[in-house]
Amino acid sequence: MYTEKVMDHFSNPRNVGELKDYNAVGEVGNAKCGDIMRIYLKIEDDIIQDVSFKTFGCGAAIATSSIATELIKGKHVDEALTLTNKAVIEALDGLPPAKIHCSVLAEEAVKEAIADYKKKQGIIIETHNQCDNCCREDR
Amino acid sequence: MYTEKVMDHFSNPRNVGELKDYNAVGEVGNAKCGDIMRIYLKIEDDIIQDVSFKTFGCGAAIATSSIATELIKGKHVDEALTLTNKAVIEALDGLPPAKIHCSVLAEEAVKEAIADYKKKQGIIIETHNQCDNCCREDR
Amino acid sequence: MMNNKNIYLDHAATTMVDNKVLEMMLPWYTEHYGNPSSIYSIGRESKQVIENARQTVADIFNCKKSEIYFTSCGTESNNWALKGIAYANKSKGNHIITTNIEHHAVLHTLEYLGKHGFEITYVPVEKNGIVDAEKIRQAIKKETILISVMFANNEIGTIQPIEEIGKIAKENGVLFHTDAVQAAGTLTIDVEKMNIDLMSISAHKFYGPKGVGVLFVRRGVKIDNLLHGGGQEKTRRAGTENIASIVGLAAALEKAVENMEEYNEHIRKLRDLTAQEVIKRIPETIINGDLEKRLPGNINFSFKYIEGESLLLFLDMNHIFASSGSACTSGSLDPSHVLLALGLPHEIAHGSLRLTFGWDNDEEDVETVVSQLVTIVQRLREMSPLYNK
Amino acid sequence: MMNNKNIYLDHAATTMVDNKVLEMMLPWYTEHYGNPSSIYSIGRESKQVIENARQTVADIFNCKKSEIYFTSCGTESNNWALKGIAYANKSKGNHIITTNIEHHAVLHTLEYLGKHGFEITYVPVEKNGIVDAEKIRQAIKKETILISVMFANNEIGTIQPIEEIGKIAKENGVLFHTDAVQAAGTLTIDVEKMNIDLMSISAHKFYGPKGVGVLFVRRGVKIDNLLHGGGQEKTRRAGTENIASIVGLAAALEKAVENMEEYNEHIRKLRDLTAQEVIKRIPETIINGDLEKRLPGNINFSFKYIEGESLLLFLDMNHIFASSGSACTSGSLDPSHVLLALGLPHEIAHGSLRLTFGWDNDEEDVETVVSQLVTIVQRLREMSPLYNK
Ligand SMILES: Cc1ncc(COP(=O)(O)O)c(C=O)c1O
Ligand SMILES: Cc1ncc(COP(=O)(O)O)c(C=O)c1O
Repeated sequence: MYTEKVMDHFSNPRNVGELKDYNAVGEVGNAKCGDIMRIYLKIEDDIIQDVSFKTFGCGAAIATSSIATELIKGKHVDEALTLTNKAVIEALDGLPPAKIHCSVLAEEAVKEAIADYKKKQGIIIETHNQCDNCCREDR
Repeated sequence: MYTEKVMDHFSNPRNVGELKDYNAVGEVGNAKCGDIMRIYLKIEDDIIQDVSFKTFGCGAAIATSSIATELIKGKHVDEALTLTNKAVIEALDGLPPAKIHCSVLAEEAVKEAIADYKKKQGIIIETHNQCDNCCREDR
Repeated sequence: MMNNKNIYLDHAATTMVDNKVLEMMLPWYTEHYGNPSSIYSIGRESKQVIENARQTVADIFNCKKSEIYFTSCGTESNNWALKGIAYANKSKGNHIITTNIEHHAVLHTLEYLGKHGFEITYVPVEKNGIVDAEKIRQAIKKETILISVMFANNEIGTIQPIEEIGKIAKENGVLFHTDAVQAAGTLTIDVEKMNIDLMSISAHKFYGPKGVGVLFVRRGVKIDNLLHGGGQEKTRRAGTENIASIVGLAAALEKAVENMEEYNEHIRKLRDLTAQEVIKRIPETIINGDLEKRLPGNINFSFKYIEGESLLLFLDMNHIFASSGSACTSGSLDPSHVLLALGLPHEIAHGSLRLTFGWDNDEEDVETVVSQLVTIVQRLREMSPLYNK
Repeated sequence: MMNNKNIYLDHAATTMVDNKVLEMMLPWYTEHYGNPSSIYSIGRESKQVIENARQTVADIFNCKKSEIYFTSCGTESNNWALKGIAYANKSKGNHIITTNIEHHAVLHTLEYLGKHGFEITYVPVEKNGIVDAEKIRQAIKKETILISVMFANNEIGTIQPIEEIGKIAKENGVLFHTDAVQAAGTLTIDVEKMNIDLMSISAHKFYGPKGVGVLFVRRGVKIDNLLHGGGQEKTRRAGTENIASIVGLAAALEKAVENMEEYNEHIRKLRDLTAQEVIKRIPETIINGDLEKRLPGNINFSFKYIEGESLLLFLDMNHIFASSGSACTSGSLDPSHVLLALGLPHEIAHGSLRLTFGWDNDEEDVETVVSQLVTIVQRLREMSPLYNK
């Protein structure tokens, strides 16, 4: 069901844990949906020096978190802001349809974290977290 | 599905064909139901000297005709009139539920033939041939 | 003269499972038994083999893999198609068109729908057992939501004008279902070209296992589920997948299609020989149904003045296995609704014999059967009050 | 430390077919393939073996042979029971009572009926996953025609008070259906003593083949057909009989019942050991569902702060096959409705693991699984934003 790339990032996730000296953090998702993603950033001069994540979720949620941290590490925050869920999916060689939402989650977590950094600088950027309420109704 | 006795009477039916010198005949059933039974009798002094049958129908119809001829051969007509479908079934060691009607047919064919004989003597006996209209509705 | 070899001439009722097909099924019982809905490897393995089977079937009928649903039999496929379409499209209309020679799995389902607010038109077939497509067109009205016409008939083997009816259905915006249980594996079926929206098939008619079928549902067609439950078959047909049987269905269908030409030639030759000899040697015999537009392995006789069951019993005593009408109704008191639909009188409808040929038959079988028939028919006629030689 | 032997711990999802059972099935594919509805000898042979199977099943559940109907799976049995009773008894009432932990084959069928004029009451289970029979009684009203309560739950293994509910149903003149798919073969079931009117079972849960089930219907119960068509199963369930699978179902059930005590002891021992070790070695672990009134082979854990799918994937990478919730829904986004019914918060409901034991497991498996779990749970917790060690 998952590509090799997904399985690689799931079983050997990069940048796991809480950065000791992060200066921005973003969290999206909720327990009801079964996914919570938190991204920690250490930003210096608008450059993402270091990044890490903590995720409660399925294999795809862990893999998308992991790849997202790789994709933005060393980037300028404005470039990181352009990260799309499509890029996440492509970097993982694809995701099953039911797991697309995890890539959206990863994109949104990155954006939330950068918004947190910008906010501290007095800049407000809007984030639309579709995944905060994406669950199907319980039956 | 059929007992050995049924199969014996079906594959080696007794008294088949048209008696040369019959003096009474009875026919019951109809083509719609898929069974027609005709019994020929040669009666002398109220004693059934000889009997035969012709039957269009399933294995059970042939077997019940055959056994019925055996059961009444040599009997007084009034005794033959007491032949029941139950006796026919018993003599065959049983019939499948869907084929019970064949035993009724055999009983009725015998009665029709005897009624024919009695009529010629001026005696009217009533016969109720349930099987003349027993077919299920066509679908 | 007794015959001691078993001669099976009822391939339209069911076929033996091909040995190669069975071999392919076996590992999925004891070794690879994982539930395809599970995420672990032995479950994914099962899932994969089912998806491969689905692709095989889709390629054969020229449709998409996602349009193939596995069911438990032809009967389930027919029930699902008819009830599913009826209930899902009730707001559009309540009228369904069919013919008077469908299999009971269609007729009795429509009868049930008829009691639940639907109106059913039974278009009568012509004397040759084929429906006139124009009469189907004439039966269409504003409320019509579905046409259901079988691809080939199970008793008399007549092939219906499916492509014509498909065209008519399309022109009128009406859905078209065909019960192709007797056709699949023997006739070429292209759901695209023939404008078929729903199609039922069953594996045990083409040397696959019993208890597994397919319903093809064209993408976009609105259909209610028949079996509600787990998320199997893209949430359209619940129930843990019968992996081994699904593998068997696809393998058998693939093999049938590969050998179709050879098979049809083989059974057509035997069938034609039988027909010719029977007609020559047994007087007052009728062949039921069109001789040209007919399944290559099917022949259906009526021998005047005799009844079918007793004929079958005598054949059985001689190790010849055949049927009178369809298998489901042999042993019942009803004469075949198909033969009555041809306009045959009851006593002739009762005296029918269906022979359907398969891989395991040869010319020697034909000779045995014909000579047995000559004897048995004569014997039964002599017993019959309807016969005056 | 990698584990290289396959350890299957998902016997509630499906089981491998027992070798002896498969052996008994085989002749019915290629040698004795006659259609049971045919009157000739090889058809009668098939018919006979099906009737023998029916007798075997009837004896085990203490009912009459004529009350046993073969179906294509547990899902079909549930659909048939619920829709069949609902539509046949509509004139008496439109109210059906069930619980909130039924299998989807019951819940989704009732949901469908709910959209078609029926009123469904879902009686919530207690915190231990067992329904209070008194609450069922209280839910009965004038319009109630059916109570449907599963015998044992597929996720948490809790055994419901079937005999009590049967008594209540009888006292109130309401029909009683039980989905015994998880119970059959493991628990003793007496439909007479328990006042069960309808009961569903499925062979692949007790080492029989997939794609075959049973619906028990008490004599005299008014029920509509689900599959209309030929005259099979006394005209109540159409479709050519799946002879081999029916033989397999009866053989597997017979074997299961014969070895029931030994089997239950075997799986209970492994289950208890697992539970004990896990609780000892993994902190913040919850066992879901009652510990006493529970299937002997079932255990269901919630490991706080982690999500089930990633746990299953890591187990799978170590050749351990288990499930989170029911098989049909693993891979879906919904948390288990059963765990939510116990009152667990969502994040805990998402973190569940079901282990179900079988003949092929031993104590070594338990040690492997427990030590893997210790490692994996710790690892996932360290990744989790919910966990603060
Ligand atoms: C309690 C219960 N009911 C019904 C079913 C459905 O059975 P099947 O998969 O045979 O349709 C299952 C298993 O899948 C089950 O565990
Ligand atoms: C034309 C036709 N439709 C449907 C069926 C039913 O198929 P199954 O027996 O697999 O349910 C049959 C055969 O029995 C058939 O010949």
